Amino acid sequence: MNPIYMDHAATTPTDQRVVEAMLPYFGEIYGNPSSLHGFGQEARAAVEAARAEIARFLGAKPTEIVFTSGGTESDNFAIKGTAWAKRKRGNHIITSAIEHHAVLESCRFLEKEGFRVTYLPVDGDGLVAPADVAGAITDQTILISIMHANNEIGTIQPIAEIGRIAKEKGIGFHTDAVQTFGHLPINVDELNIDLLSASAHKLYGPKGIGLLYIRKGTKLTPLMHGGDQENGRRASTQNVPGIVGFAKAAELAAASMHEEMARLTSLRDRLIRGLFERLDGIRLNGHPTRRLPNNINLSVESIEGEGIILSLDMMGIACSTGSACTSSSLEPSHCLLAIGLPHELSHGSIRFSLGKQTREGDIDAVLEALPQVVGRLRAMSPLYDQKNLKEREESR
Amino acid sequence: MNPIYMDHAATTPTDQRVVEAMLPYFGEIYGNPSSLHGFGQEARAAVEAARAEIARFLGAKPTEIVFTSGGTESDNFAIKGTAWAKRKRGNHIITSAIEHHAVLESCRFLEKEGFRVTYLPVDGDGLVAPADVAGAITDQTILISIMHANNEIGTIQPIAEIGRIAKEKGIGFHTDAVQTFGHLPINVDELNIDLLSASAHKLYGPKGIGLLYIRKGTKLTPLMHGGDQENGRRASTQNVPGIVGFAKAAELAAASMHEEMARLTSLRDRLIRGLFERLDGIRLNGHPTRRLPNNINLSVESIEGEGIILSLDMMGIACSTGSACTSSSLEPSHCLLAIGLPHELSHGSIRFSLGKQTREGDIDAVLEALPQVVGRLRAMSPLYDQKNLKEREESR
Amino acid sequence: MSQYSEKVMEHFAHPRNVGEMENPDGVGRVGNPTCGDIMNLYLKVKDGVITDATFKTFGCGAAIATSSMVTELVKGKTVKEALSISNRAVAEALGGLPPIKMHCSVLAEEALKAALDDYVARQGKKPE
Amino acid sequence: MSQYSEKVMEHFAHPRNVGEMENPDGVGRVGNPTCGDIMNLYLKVKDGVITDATFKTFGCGAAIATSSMVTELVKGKTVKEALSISNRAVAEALGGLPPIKMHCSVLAEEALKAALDDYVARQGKKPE
Ligand SMILES: Cc1ncc(COP(=O)(O)O)c(C=O)c1O
Ligand SMILES: Cc1ncc(COP(=O)(O)O)c(C=O)c1O
Repeated sequence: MNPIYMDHAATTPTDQRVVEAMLPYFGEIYGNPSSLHGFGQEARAAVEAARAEIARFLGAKPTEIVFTSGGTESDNFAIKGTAWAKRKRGNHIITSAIEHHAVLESCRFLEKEGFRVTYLPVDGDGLVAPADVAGAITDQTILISIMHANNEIGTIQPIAEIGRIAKEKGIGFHTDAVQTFGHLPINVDELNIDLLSASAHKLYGPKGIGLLYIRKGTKLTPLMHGGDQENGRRASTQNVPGIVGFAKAAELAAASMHEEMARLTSLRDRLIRGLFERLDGIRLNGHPTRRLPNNINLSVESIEGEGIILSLDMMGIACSTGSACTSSSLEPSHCLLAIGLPHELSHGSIRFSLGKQTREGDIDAVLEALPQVVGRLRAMSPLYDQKNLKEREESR
Repeated sequence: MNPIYMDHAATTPTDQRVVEAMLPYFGEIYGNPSSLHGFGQEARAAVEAARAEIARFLGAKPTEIVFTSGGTESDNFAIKGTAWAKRKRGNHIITSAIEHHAVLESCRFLEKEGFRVTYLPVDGDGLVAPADVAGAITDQTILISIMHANNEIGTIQPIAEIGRIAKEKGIGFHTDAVQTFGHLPINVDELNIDLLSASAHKLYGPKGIGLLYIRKGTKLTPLMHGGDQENGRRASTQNVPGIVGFAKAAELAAASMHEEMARLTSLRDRLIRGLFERLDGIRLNGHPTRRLPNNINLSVESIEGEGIILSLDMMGIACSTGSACTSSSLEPSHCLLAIGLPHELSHGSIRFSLGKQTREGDIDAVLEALPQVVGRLRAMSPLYDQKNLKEREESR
Repeated sequence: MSQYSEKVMEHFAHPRNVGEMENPDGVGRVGNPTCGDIMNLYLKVKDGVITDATFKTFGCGAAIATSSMVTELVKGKTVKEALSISNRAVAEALGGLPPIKMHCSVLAEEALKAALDDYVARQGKKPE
Repeated sequence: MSQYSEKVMEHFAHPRNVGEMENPDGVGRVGNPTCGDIMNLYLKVKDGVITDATFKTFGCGAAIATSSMVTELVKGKTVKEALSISNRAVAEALGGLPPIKMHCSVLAEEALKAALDDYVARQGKKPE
């Protein structure tokens, strides 16, 4: 059996057409876009064409797109950049408890620098309440940062409403769209977004390239100081092949987005339904319908997530315990704790994230494999015994 | 005639062998190195092998290498990271007037945050005096940052001596080795380096990937907050193809470095000699012998650099006015002003930087082309007249 | 392929001595679900020698592998010998553990100590 | 290929009317070597109409192209018409300039104004 990759939320394979679009920019059109000569200006033209392509995709102007090294840099840039630029205006930032670490750790860093951060709670489905955002605003608030969709549990936030609130109050609104850019339609004007983070490797583009959309007029101190690339907003020699690849990936995403959303939603729901038919003691984390078309996040009672991942991996199925960047950490997911899961259940969570290559047969393979794995691990688990015992006692 | 690329200090073409080493990591071994499953662990193995290769090249330990998005990020990380981490110990940084903008602008940002920065002057050849470094140290000094070799004028700094001074005083020493990594031998222990920046695209590797060497025990606050990648020192999904390509580029550089140094030095000196034979009113900027083997930086009296670049470009020869990242700026080079050039001469400077593909014939082509170009532009220049007039008057 | 050694993966895939024991002579229960690891270790002891050991574990791959390994290591050892089995010994027997997973070997050592303590305590109470 | 329009490159490669003029009726000298641009503009005027214009310029590609263009634009114009030639007009005639180079067109306008002022001043002094 070919291995089945169900971890597209962690990263995606680079599409062959993207690789081909990039290739000429390594050895042939290799100039530095800042150089005046032909080699440089040819590279510059490619970068500017890519910028225009991506801007169109977001309903933005080309000058509002700044290329970065990935989602993390974009998040750091948006948050710290706003903080440094607007510290005279205020020192308060509003975000949510289930943001990506790139947002949360940037906020924690700023707390040490004297900023105040409100981490809004979420409900049991992982939703931020727009009313909570409105309620948290003070005259010191300089930024609201709420992600578009969560990378672990897939919940899609009401960012249009949050954006409207931010706009009414004249506060900058940042959204981490790393999980949605290329997967869900996004128009920065309709959603009232001032700052938006995206990362190419989540949409079949290359790793190491991302972007920050910066609405015209938004003040931001650079994170990368140096040369005057990217209109003076982000120094460093531009990653020309990466930028070209990112634009190609966005172009491909745009062409198939609506079709792919429908296809993945149906595969997703088939997997969820099938698992609930075959397994007891499981829980779907995240919102039942307002969720990413490709995301299934489950808690499995009485067993630990890593054991499931390893067992499935031995059977040729790749999935994850949550976000890839905390896979090596011992902490239970901050996101699962925030939706109210007890530690025990949050330790037993797994995420399947589907992608372009996922077919029905892959779903069926998981439906076959997971119950075996869960059965084997539960047989080893002292918690499963206890639970059964208790239930047996209670039913007496 | 094939175009002649003489701007390797701005960027280099990616070596075909590097591209080939990278290719499998786009569409095949595409996992996220942080993922527990096989896809992820295979990618992780590639990243760790690359790290070991590069560490060996520097005489460092693999855990001391942190991959970044390029030289600019490495410089920002080293300087701001030290500042944030050691602000309780002191607030003083020593650097030179001819550092790359990535260093200088990071320092200027920190000045706004209450740090004090000493910008050491250089002599007419662009050398920093180690005694000046020693003299600038105060009990508040937390970092000395002096580049290994200058990107514009090619002067190689006495960093072993500066490193020794830093070590004696227990102060961290950072060197921007973006222009030397892969071109000159570097051993971090012999040179007493605590922090070293490098960027792959300067040594026939891909754009968008760099590294910071961080000596074990060196305290540094992350620039990129988020996940726990790179040992918690630099968050963000690793750029696996970029990292693999960087290591391949370093491997290739190591194999041919000494040979290439000799070859380029001889081509460089042939070009310098030839130009002085053919042109009056020119000046070689930078140290006559302690300079990068591939760097020729000239000032041409009475004409402006951009006109030379454009004219040579029309004749198929690509060179630059200085650093690529300021090619679009109107300011004369801070570096040329620092070595004492009058504004007028610094406006008329051009840089040829040779590389792997440069052959004698290319040198001869420049020797043929440049005098024509200079002649044409001087014929248009009111300064050239005045000068000649003055000389004629004086000789009367 | 994995962050784990082959030996760890082998013990994780085919753990030895899984299960609760009927009438054990010593039981050690350590960990709690909050920290993500629970290990129950059961010992059978005859004439001061451990004749059988089984486990039930809730935890990551390393927790399961160390549980399996510790049951293998103690069998045939005297109680005194078993007391000197350190977490490092368990980790080494598995061909090493990633640093972040060393705590699992500590848990295994603690479970063993707890089971041996329990055995000694029961001996004290038992009429000779 | 370049940051410049084709027209700019064409004027840079083949600048019109280069050189100092013998017995000009008006001369404008603007800029200085510190700022990186010097433009000298020479005019020949007959019966209030500019019959010839030449330049000498130290500066970037855009400075040379705008110098060339401005000499072309003024030829055949009356002094009054020439006075209304703006920097934008010069830039537009070149198919536009990059924003960072617009100052070159300003310099060209200034050189022209200076040359025309010089012409007017000389006229005033000349015995009629
Ligand atoms: C929601 C979210 N934000 C930010 C990131 C960081 O992106 P990158 O790894 O490209 O830096 C990720 C993925 O890793 C993500 O899922
Ligand atoms: C000396 C020096 N430092 C830093 C940099 C910045 O490197 P990068 O463009 O890869 O960010 C460069 C080149 O651009 C350089 O020459």
